[in-house]
Amino acid sequence: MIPYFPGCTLKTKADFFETSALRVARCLGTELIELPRWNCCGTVTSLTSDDLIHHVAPLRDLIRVEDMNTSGEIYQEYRLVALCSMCFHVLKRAHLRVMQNPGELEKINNLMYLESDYQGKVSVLHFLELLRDIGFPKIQRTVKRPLAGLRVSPYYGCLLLRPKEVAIDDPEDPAILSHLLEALGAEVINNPFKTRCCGSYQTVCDKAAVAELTFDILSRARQEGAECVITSCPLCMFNLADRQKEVREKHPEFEPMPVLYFTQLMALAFGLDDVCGFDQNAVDARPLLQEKGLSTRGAS
Amino acid sequence: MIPKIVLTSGHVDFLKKVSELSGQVVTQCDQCGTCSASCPMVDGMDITPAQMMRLVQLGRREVLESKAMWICASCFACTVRCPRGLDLSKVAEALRQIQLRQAIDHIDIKSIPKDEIERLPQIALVSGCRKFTG
Amino acid sequence: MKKKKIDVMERVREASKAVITGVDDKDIEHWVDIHIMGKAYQVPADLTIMQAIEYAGYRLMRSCGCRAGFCGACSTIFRRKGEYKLQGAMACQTRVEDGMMLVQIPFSPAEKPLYDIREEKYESSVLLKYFPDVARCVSCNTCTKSCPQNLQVMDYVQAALKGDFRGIAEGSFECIQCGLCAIRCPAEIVQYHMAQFARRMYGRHGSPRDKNVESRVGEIEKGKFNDEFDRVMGLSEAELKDVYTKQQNTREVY
Amino acid sequence: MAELKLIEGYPEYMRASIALVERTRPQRIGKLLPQMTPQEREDILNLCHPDYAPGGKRTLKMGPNRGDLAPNEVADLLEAYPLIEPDKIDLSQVDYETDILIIGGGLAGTSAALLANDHGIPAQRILLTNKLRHGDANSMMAQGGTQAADRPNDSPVLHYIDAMGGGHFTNKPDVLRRLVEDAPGVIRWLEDLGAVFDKNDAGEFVELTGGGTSRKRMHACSDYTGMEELRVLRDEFRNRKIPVLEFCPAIELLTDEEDKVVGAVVWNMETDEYKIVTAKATILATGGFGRLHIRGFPTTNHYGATYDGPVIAYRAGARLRDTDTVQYHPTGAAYPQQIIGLLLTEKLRTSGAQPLNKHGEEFVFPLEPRDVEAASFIRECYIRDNGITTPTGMKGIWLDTPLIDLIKGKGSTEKAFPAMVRMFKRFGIDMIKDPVLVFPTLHYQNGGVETDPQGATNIRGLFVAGEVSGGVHGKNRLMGNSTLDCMVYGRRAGRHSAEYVKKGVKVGTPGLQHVKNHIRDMRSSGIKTDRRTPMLLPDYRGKAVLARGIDIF
Repeated sequence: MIPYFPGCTLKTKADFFETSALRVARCLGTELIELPRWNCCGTVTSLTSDDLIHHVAPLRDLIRVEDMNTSGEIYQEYRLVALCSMCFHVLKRAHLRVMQNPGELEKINNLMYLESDYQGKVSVLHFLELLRDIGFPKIQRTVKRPLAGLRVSPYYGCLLLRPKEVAIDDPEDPAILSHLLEALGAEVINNPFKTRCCGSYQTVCDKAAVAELTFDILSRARQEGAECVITSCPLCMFNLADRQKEVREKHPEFEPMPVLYFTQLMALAFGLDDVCGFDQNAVDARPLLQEKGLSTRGAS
Repeated sequence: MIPKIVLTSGHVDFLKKVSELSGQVVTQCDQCGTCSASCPMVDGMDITPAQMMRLVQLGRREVLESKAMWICASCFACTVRCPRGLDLSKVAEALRQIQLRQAIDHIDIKSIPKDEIERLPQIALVSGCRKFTG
Repeated sequence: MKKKKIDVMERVREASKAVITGVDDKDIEHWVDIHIMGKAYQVPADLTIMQAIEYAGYRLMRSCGCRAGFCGACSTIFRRKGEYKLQGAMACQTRVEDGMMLVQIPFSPAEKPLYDIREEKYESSVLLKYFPDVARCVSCNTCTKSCPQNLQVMDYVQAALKGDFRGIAEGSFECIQCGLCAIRCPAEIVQYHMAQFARRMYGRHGSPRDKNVESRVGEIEKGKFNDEFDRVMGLSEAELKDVYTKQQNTREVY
Repeated sequence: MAELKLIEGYPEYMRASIALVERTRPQRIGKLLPQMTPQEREDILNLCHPDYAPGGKRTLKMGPNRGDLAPNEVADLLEAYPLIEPDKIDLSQVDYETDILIIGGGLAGTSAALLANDHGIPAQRILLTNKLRHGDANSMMAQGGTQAADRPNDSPVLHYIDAMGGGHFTNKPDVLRRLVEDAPGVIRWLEDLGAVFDKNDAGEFVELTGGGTSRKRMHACSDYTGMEELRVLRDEFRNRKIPVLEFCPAIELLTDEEDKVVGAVVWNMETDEYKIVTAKATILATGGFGRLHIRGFPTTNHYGATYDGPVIAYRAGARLRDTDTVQYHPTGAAYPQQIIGLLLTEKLRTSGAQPLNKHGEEFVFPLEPRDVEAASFIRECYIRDNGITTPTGMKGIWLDTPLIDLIKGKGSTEKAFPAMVRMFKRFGIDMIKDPVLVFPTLHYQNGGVETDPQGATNIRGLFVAGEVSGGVHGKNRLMGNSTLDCMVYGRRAGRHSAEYVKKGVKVGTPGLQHVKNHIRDMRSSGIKTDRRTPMLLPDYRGKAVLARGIDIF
């Protein structure tokens, strides 16, 4: 039983990302249980030297993991798995920061006098790292429906790889998603823009700029031969998929490009048809899957 | 005639403030331009990240009027590639915070059109508010 | 016998005199020193902050409503001597203590978004549509510390981020809308207006309608009980008393 | 109060009595004394109920109800001079010209505004004025629930008979019929507006009985019923942008040459400035009179419950009804000193709590109608001397609240009475473990300005709704019929005043002639006083300060 941190968007607009991930994990023999009374991860990490209040949120979540151990809900399990790239990034950096600055940790613990003190025992993992630990060969053995003939292009975005202290893989040339997708039997297409930022929160005040970035990333993916793009962050998903509407306003010739969470493909490959969530993607991937003979039974 | 650049105590104070807030030794930047080349958002910027560092080195407060720091998406491409090991994302954050801490928000969340805000996922609004409102 | 009855009433009046006509000095043994807005006063030990303020001579108009802990009018903030913590409380429900430094907060300035509950879709994005400030929450828990009802305010604000209407409704049900959380929130969120909206959405959509009420309203509109009413309203008082006594004996107690 | 050693909130000597309560508790669970016979009820009321005890009332010497009995405190307010000199008020300049003026911002006033708006009166043609904030009203503190006969084994007729019996058969039949008939509709209205009631998972209401009710028909929102209902209606009211004037009590009604009520003079308590409000229809929803402390009782009422509505209406010629009765709630807190008089809802007793004397013995059936129950508590304390005396001299009897968890299961007290558990915990008392001390407290104004099924009064243009009205409850109101009355007659007054206005109303020149007539009657009936009403607010300032107060600024 490993505590996992869902994050606000996985409870609302990206709930199919969560349901597919939980079922996939269970299928691989790992039970993820939701962190009790978790609060917002406090995204995005505050970078100024003097700003402590914005690290209270992630640290409170880490304290919840330690609380689970002291209350006996779990035993000697200090890993916290995050699904969303932003949550992973913020939680891990908050831990690293207070480990490097004990003075700041003391101040934050004093502010949160209603909570127990954070002892620094928690290690934050991204779901992909958990899969890597489980082992891609084991994942390959669990596949029931190899994604043969499906040309997919992994897209990492920035917060899983940068800065170095939080990177889950080589920032310049990551491969973790490729290994996973190969294990699922898909044909992995490399996209040089796989680590270029999707524009992140700029989508709130400058849709056009985000649309330009999305246009570059997806056009290059198509140019390399990809049929769909795979990501692990709800904000990248929104900018790459939902913003294709704005891309077509500027580039009418742009053809829709399906964008999926990696756990959706895993669910498809594992035959967990009821949680694939293909009916909830902004750009419908089902025609593509049908064409490849990979469509799921039932709506999702 | 190259305009003479005068460094007054006011300029040095601004340099010191940004250096302290960002925790970066801004004067170490030797203007190699790698950050500007790596930055995905540079097209929309009025000054490049390297120029931003230069203005901070020279203590020019008018860098606060530039758009560049608001267009930065904190993607840390500059951070991982700076040969000097400087973290430009923290310098940009320091500049933004100097503005935000004078209660000058960069966006007004109440004026985002209702249909647009309903489309945005929670993650967009939460991160947007953290970066653009004080 | 008449004298005895009047005497009982006089003894009742005497017993609750202090509560009705303001405290009288002579029957006070224990005093405490407090500061109201920085001005020192000596007041009887066993009063609420509200009664102490009135004893000191202030005639309340703002910051006083139900005097029973329900309306949130008398929100007060105070510090105890030697303590740095800023406490939030309701003046009518908090015993006055020696060394208290207090001030009442008559109003919490906050604009309430306007909506038509019938038009709103029951989904998480509608919460941020009307209350985008909720996205600014930094989970610092200051709101929970300032809530005089000891509610886990931060928990229900976080529930709003998760689009969990039920979590907000249950977490905020006992909120008396006094405004202390909104006044102290560093992210300037107006928690209690958001909670009011979420409760109404939950009340309207969260649980199914009671079928008994639906059918009974229909029956009444069709006049199902008119004859019965005419019969009962036609009875003489004696007959009605008899019906009443019989009906009382068929009562469901627990 | 001497600095006594308190053991979990109670002084030692009271702990001794609690020990007796704990000892008798096992045999008492589930065993109740029989209900009193009508005769026994009659006797105990005459023995020591404050309403029946001599010396508290007198007959009115003037006005439409001349010759009726009324408590001295009420008569003092009715037979008094106005706050303003009629000639000094400039009526030429009208500040607010409206279709409907609603005086009072509780459940009744707010419901009236919503229904008037529903029936075609645009929001900006309605104005609601309130003495304190909008929502500061007795409605906010209602705990027990709202009655509505909606279950299969119940019917509005049973509800009618219960209310008629409880009111000693003096309720106005056609008025009471509308109350019980509209009840389920009100509950559905609240469900539509999104009020969160106590419901089971299937969405059915969790309903309990009340004092004097023969079926389970109390709809509650834990013990915050009134607060939940009012804040939902107020939220809807604010969404419709209906104008409100807070801290602006009406100090005089306005009448025209045809003696129609055509608005009111309201006074801004913060700037001392008066405003002239004209209206085609005026709805009085000013609530009760607890703050008059009739016969020296503490009260459950809010700060502004001072009988202002009937006072200004009486001067305009409105007929009152049942002014001789006052409802005392049997269980007002009696200890500690800080919360004397505050309401402990009857729902405690319908959930199993039993009244006990100092020996821990039951002495009355827990769910008699309120007046009978209150009288038996007074008898136990002051005649049989079985009451417990608090350090400040207050007498009270135990209410064995720990029984609730024993009967209904652990945690049910906390779930059903969060407000009360929180109140006592604030003063160091755990009502789940220990009994609490109670004594009757002034609670409800049974009578008031007489109403008819449309919420109209005997004066054209003046409607009335809620606790201020008279006739719905007769001599004694049952639990759960007050919030119901406020909403049923708030809605009816709102609807019918809208229809009355839409039929076309010619508003004459607003005047205060009726006030001049009142002053003339005062002199002719030989009333010597310098009292000036309405009272607006009670005065709890310390005696020492009042003794040396001078009004120079």
